[in-house]
Amino acid sequence: MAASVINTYADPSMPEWLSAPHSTGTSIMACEFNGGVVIGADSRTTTGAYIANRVTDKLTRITDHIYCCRSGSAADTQAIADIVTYHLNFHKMELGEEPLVQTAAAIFRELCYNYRDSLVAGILVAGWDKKKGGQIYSVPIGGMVQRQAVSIGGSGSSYVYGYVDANFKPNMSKEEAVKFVTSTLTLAMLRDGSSGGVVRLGVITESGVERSVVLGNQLPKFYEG
Amino acid sequence: MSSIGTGYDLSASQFSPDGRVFQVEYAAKAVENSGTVIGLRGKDGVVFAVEKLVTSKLYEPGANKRIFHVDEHVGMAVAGLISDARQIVETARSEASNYRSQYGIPVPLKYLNERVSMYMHAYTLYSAVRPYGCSVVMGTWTEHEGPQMYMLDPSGVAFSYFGCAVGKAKQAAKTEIEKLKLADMTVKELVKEAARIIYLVHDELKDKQFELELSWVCAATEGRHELVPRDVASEAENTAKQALADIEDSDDGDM
Amino acid sequence: MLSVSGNFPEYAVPGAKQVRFEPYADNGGSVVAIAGEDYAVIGADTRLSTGFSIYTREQKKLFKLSDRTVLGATGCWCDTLTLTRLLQARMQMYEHEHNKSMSTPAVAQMLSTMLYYKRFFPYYISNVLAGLDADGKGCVYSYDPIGHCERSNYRAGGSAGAQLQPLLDNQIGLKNMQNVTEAPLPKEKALSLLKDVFISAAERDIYTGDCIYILVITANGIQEEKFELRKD
Amino acid sequence: MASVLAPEISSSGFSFENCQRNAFLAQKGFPAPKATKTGTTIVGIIYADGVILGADTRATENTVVSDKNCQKIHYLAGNMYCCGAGTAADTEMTTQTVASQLELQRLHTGRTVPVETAATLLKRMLFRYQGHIGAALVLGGVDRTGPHIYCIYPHGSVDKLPYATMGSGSLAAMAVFESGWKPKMTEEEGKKLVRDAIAAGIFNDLGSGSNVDICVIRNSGPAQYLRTYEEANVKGKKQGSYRYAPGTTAVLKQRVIPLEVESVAVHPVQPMEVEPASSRR
Amino acid sequence: MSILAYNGGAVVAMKGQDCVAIATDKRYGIQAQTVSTNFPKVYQMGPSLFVGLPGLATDTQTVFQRLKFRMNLYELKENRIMRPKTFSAMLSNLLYERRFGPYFIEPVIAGLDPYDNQPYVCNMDLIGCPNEPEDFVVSGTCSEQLYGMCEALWEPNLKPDELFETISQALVNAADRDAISGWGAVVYIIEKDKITEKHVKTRMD
Amino acid sequence: MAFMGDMMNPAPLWQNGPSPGAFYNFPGNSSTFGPGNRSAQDFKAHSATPITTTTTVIGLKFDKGIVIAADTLGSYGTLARFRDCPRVMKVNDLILLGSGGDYADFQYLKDIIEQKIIDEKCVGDGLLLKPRSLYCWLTRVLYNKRSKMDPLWNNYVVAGIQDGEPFLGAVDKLGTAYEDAAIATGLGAYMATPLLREAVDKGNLDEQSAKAIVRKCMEVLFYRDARAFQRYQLGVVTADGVVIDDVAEIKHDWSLAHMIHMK
Repeated sequence: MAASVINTYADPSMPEWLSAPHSTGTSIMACEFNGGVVIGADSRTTTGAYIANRVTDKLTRITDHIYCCRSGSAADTQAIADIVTYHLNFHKMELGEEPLVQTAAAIFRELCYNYRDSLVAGILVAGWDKKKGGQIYSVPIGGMVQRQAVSIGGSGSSYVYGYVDANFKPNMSKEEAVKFVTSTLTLAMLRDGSSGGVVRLGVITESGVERSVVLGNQLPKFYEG
Repeated sequence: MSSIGTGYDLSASQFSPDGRVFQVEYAAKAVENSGTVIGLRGKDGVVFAVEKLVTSKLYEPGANKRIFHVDEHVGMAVAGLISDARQIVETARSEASNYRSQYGIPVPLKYLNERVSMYMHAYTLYSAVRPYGCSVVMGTWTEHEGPQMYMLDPSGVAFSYFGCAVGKAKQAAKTEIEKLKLADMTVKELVKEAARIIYLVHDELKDKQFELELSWVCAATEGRHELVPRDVASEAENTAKQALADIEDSDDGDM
Repeated sequence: MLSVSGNFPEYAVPGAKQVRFEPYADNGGSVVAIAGEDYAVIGADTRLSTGFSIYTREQKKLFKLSDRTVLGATGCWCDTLTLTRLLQARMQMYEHEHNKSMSTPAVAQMLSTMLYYKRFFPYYISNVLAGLDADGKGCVYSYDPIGHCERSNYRAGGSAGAQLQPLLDNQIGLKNMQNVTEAPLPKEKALSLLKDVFISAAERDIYTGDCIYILVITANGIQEEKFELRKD
Repeated sequence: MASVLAPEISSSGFSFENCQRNAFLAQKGFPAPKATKTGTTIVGIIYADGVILGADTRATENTVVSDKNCQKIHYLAGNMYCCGAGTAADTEMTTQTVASQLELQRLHTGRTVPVETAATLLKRMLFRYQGHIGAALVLGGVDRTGPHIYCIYPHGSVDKLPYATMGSGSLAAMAVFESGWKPKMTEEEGKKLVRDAIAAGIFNDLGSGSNVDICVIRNSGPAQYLRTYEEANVKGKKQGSYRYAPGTTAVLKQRVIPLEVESVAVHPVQPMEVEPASSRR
Repeated sequence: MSILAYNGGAVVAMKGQDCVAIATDKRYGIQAQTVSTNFPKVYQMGPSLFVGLPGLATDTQTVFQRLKFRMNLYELKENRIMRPKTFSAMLSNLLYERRFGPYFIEPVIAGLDPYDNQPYVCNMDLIGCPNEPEDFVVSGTCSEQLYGMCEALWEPNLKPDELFETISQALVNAADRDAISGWGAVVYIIEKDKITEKHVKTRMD
Repeated sequence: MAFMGDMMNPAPLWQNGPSPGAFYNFPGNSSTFGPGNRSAQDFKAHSATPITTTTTVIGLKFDKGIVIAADTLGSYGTLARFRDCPRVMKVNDLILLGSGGDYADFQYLKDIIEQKIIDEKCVGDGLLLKPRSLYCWLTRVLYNKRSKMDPLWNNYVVAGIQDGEPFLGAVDKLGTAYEDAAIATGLGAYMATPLLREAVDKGNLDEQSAKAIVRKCMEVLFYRDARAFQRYQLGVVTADGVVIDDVAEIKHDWSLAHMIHMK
C-alpha cells in the first residue's frame, strides 16, 4: 500500500524517500470457506524504502457484508472505495435489501476500467450475500473482473502463488481458512520488502464481519535461512 | 663426493658425462653448511625447529629469522642461503595469495608444494640461472587432512615426511627423530623433543652461538601457523638444556 | 498517464533497480579569506552535509600546507580529500628537492595547474588559498573548479559565497561608499568581520552552520580559533 | 460593472491562462522556477487528554532559507489545527479554503464539526488535483468521539494514526516517536516528546530549522497555540555594527512627496461574533 | 536558466522605526544584453504603499496593471484606502489563481498601514505564498547576495536616514555581484508624512 | 504578417551565431559541472548498479571503544532474498568494519582486505594495521573506482582503536570520508543519527548504554525501513580486542496495531 510524498525533489542527491511516489507494495488475500470468506492483508505503506505507516488497515468496509482489500495507490483505492460505498448505500436504499457482492464488484470494475489510465488500483472484493454465499471477485489493474475461490494480490503475492496452489482446499472450515490466509500472508511478508508488519484479518459470514489482527511477533514461524 | 666438476659444473644446463648436474649438487652443499632445521609431524600438528647460527654478536636478537609465514595456515622453515630462501618464501606467498583470491579458500599444501617445487626445479634447467641454495620445509594442519609436511631441496624434489632434518647435523638429527613415535605424539611433546634435538646436535665447538627458533601449526592454533608461545618455548628450551646437561653429566660419569 | 513500472516500481519485475551513477556530490560549506598588511585570516564552517542531511558537524575544511599557506576547500568532499593529499605530496617533493618550503604564490600557481590538469573531469571544489607572500604581506587566491586563479585581498567561496562576498566588497573593498578613507585593515577587524559574515550566512544558507574554524596566519605562525554558529 | 473592456474579476478557482505560454517557455529552455518549499518537520500525537501538534519554522527556496520563522500550524476550526509541509503556498491556501468550508459547515449545522469532516474535505480536494497541489498535512483535532490525528498525503490518501510525522524531517521525528511514544501520556510528557521530535528534525534535517511551534488541543477547553514554544536556534551575536555615516551613499537626485494626512478616523473592525467560543461543542 | 532571471533585476524592502524603505535597481535586459537603464520594478500603489515586482518584465507590467485594476475596484466599492496587509492578500490570491500557470514574478510589498502607521513588509514566491518577517524582505536575481548583505546590515529601529544608507548599501553592493542587476537604483523611504525618492549612484557596468 | 512566421515560433532574429544578449554556454564551464547537470552520455555507459543490496550500518563511539551494528538481509530489489548476509567484519584485533550497499562489492573488497591482513601477518613483525590506515586506504580505493566511473556501490564504516583512542569513520561510494562520534548509513542516516547524536551530546556513554542505544536504533529501523530485517550483528571494538556477538533478533512490539480502529 502506498502513501505519496511531494514529488518535487528531483535532485539526485536527495534521498529516494523524498521523491518516490507513495508506492504500493502490498500483500492481500481472500479465501472462500464453507460459510463465507476470509480476507487478509499486511499493514505496510511505503514511500521508497521508508515505511510511512506500519499498521495500515487495507481492508475497507463497503457494506456490512462486503469488504474490499486494497492494493495500488493509496489515494486511488481510498477514493474508489469511498465512491463504491456511496453507490452501494444508495443502491441499498433503493432496493431495500443488502446489495450483492457481484454488484459491488461490477461497480469497482466499472470505475477501474473507465479510469484505467489514471488509476493504479488492484482490488479484491469479498463478501457474503444470500444468493451465492461467500464470494471473491478480483479486480486487477486494467479493470477486468474475475470470480475466484481464492485470490491474492499486491506485490507480495508473486512470491506465494505456488504456496496457495499447493495448499488451498475447497470447503475448508473457518479455522482452516484463517490459518491458511495467515500463513500465506506471512510468507509473502517475509519475502516482499514492500509488505510487512501485522496481518489484519476479517471473516465475513452471514452474521457479518469479525475483524482480528495477528501481531508481527505472533506470526507463524517458517524457515528463515 | 668423488669428483669435482672438471668443466661440467659451470652451468646448470649441462650434465656431466656420468649424468650428474654439478650445479645442483653444489647447491645442496650450500644447504649442508647452514644451521640444522628439523620438522616434526605429530598427530595434531607440525612443529618446526631451527638452529639459527648467530655469526656475530653484533646482530640484534631475532635477526635473520629462518621460519616464515607463507599464509595463515602454512609455515616454512628454511636452511641454506638465507637470501635465496627469502625468494622462495616470497614465491610461496604469492602462490598462496593467488590461490586464495582465485578459489576463495586457503591453498592446499599439496598444491602449494607442487608449485614451489616446480619453481625451484625450473632453476635447475637453464644456463642463465643458478639453482637455489636452500632447502625448505613447509607444514600445515587442517581439520580434514590433519598435519602435512613437505621438504623441498634445491633440485626441486619434494617429499612428504613424518619427520625431516636438513642442514649441518641432519644425520644426527635424523637418528634422533627416528627414535620418536611421531604419529602418536602431540605438538606439545614434539616441541620439547624438537628443542632437545636441536640442542643435542648443535656443535658447540664449531659454532659458538645459536638461537633456537620454534614454530608450530596445529589443532590448538586452529590451523594457524604461529611461533611457539614464549612460555612454552622457553620451557622446552630449558628442558632441552637440562637434558643436555644430564647427558654431559652421565658422559662425565662414564669417563 | 501513469506508467505502472515508472510510478509504482513494486508492480514492475522485482530485482535490481537501475540507478544512474553520479560521480559528484555537493557536500556544502563556505570559506572566507581576508588578507591584511602582515597577516591573512581564513575561516570555513565545519558542517559536512549531503542533500538534506548532515554527515558531521566537525569537519575542518582548512588545510595547513605550510607554516604560511592555508588552503580552504569546499564542494565535493571526495575531490577535496584527493586534491589536498596530492597537493601535500607535491609540496613535500618540492621541499626535498629545493630544501625550502614553497612560497604562497608558488603554491597558488601549482594549484591552478593541478586543477587545470583535470579540465575534462574536474575537481568540483571551490578553493580559496590564503597566506603570506614572499614579502610577508597577506594574500588570497581564489579559483574556479578548473583552475582559473585570481589574487585578491578578500574572497568568499562555497555554498554561501554569493551571500558572503558583497559585504566583504563593501566593508573591505569600501565599494560604493563616499567620504571614506582607505586604511589598512587591522587583524581584529578582519576577524570580527569574518565571524559576522558567517553569522549572516548561517541564517540563510542551509549548508553553512555549526562552527567556524579560523586560522590566522602571521609571520609568527598559524593560530587556530573556533566560533560557534547555529546548528539547524 | 462587467463589460468587455473592464471585465468583472474572474470567477473563483484556478486560472490556466498562462499555461500555454509557460509550456512554450519551458520548451525553449526556460523551465518554470520552483516555488517556496517548506522542507519541514511536522508532527502530531494523541495524548491522554487530546492531541498535540508540532512544527518547525523554516521555509526554504532550494538551499536558501526564505523564511526563518514561518507558521506551519494552520487554523482550521476551534477544535482542530493542521500542520502543512510541501509547497508553502499550497498548504497555506488549502488549509484556508478548508477552514472557511468548515466554518460554513459549523454555522450550517450549529455543531462542532467532526475532525473526520475536515480530513474528508482535504483528501477530496487533494485527490481532485492528483498530487499537483503539493500539500502534505498532519491534521489534529478533538470532537465528541475523542482526539484524532490524520496524515494526509498530496495525492489524497489518508492515514489515521496515534502519532504521525510529515515533511523532509519526518524520519528523524518518527525515530523519536518510535522510541518514545506510549499511549496515555500526560500533557507534559506529550509536549516534551513533540518538542524532541521537532528538535530532531531541526538539528538533523537541513530542510527544517529555527524554532519549535506547538499547538495543544485538549478534549476540554480551548486550543492552546504555543507559537515559538522553544527558540531552538538564535542568530549569532554580531561582532561589529554596520551603520553608515549619513552621506555614505551617493545620491544623484532626490524628490520628496509630502503626504496629505487626511483626518484619520480609525474604525477598528470587530471580529464578527458569531457564537460564543464556549458553545463550540 | 530560470525564466525569472531572463530580464534581471532586484528589489529589497526593510522596516525601520516608524518607516519602511523599498529599493529597486533600474536595469532592463534580455539575458546578458542590457536594453534599458530606466526600468524600476517598484510601483506606488497607494499613498504609502509600494509594490516591487521583479521577474519577467512582461509579467511585471501585466501584474501591475491587474493589481491596479483590482485595487481601483476595491477602493471604488469600499470607498477606503487599502491596507498593505489586504493588498498582499489580494496579490497572493491573484498569484495563486495561476498556481498551475504562474506569472514569473516574486513580489515585494512595503508600506505603512494607513490606519495605525505600522511598518509592513512582505514578499512572496511566484505562486503567492506570503512571508511577513520583522526585518527585511528581498527578491530578484541577486536575492542570495541581498540576503547576505541584509542579514549583516539590518538592525532594529533604524531612523529614516539610517534606513536609507543601509538599504542603499545592501542593494548596491549586492547588485554589483550580479551580472544582470544594477545600472542605477531607486530608493523610496516611506514615512508617515512624506515619501522620499532617491536615485542612487551605482556602477553602470 | 506572414513574414514573421508563426506567433509562437518566430524566426530567429539573429542567425548563425549566439543570439544577442544570450549567456554563452561553453561545454563544461563551471556552471555545468555541478551535480545533476551531467547527463549519462558524458561518460561511457556502465553497468555498475547495485544488485543485491544491504541497508543501514550503525556505528557509535563510547568512552572506551566503538559499537557497530548491521542487519543480515540481502535484498534483491524489494525481494528479501538472502537472510544471512553478515557484513560486520573483524579485520584484526584493532579494527571492525561494517558495510552497507551492494553485497558483491563488499565481498570483493573483503577478500582484498583479508589478504592484506595475511600479508601483514606473513611479515611477522607483530605490527597491526590501524583503523585510520584502513580508512584512508578505503578512501583511495573507492575514489579511484569512482573516477573510473565504476564505483564500488558501498558505504563503509570503519571502527577501531587508534593509538589507544576509539576511532570511527565512514567512507561512501565516491570516496567521501568523514569521522564522527555517531555514524549511520542508508535509511539509518535519517532515522538513527538523530537518536545517536542525542546520546553522544549527552556524553558519558559506556559500553552498555551505547549497545542499548544501537539496539534501539535497530528496532526503530526494523519498524520503518522496508529493507531492514529482524536479525542483526553487533560488534564491539575496545582496547581488549574485537568481539562480534552472535546474530541477535530484534524484539518487536506491535501493540500499536490495536489502536487503529478497524471498521
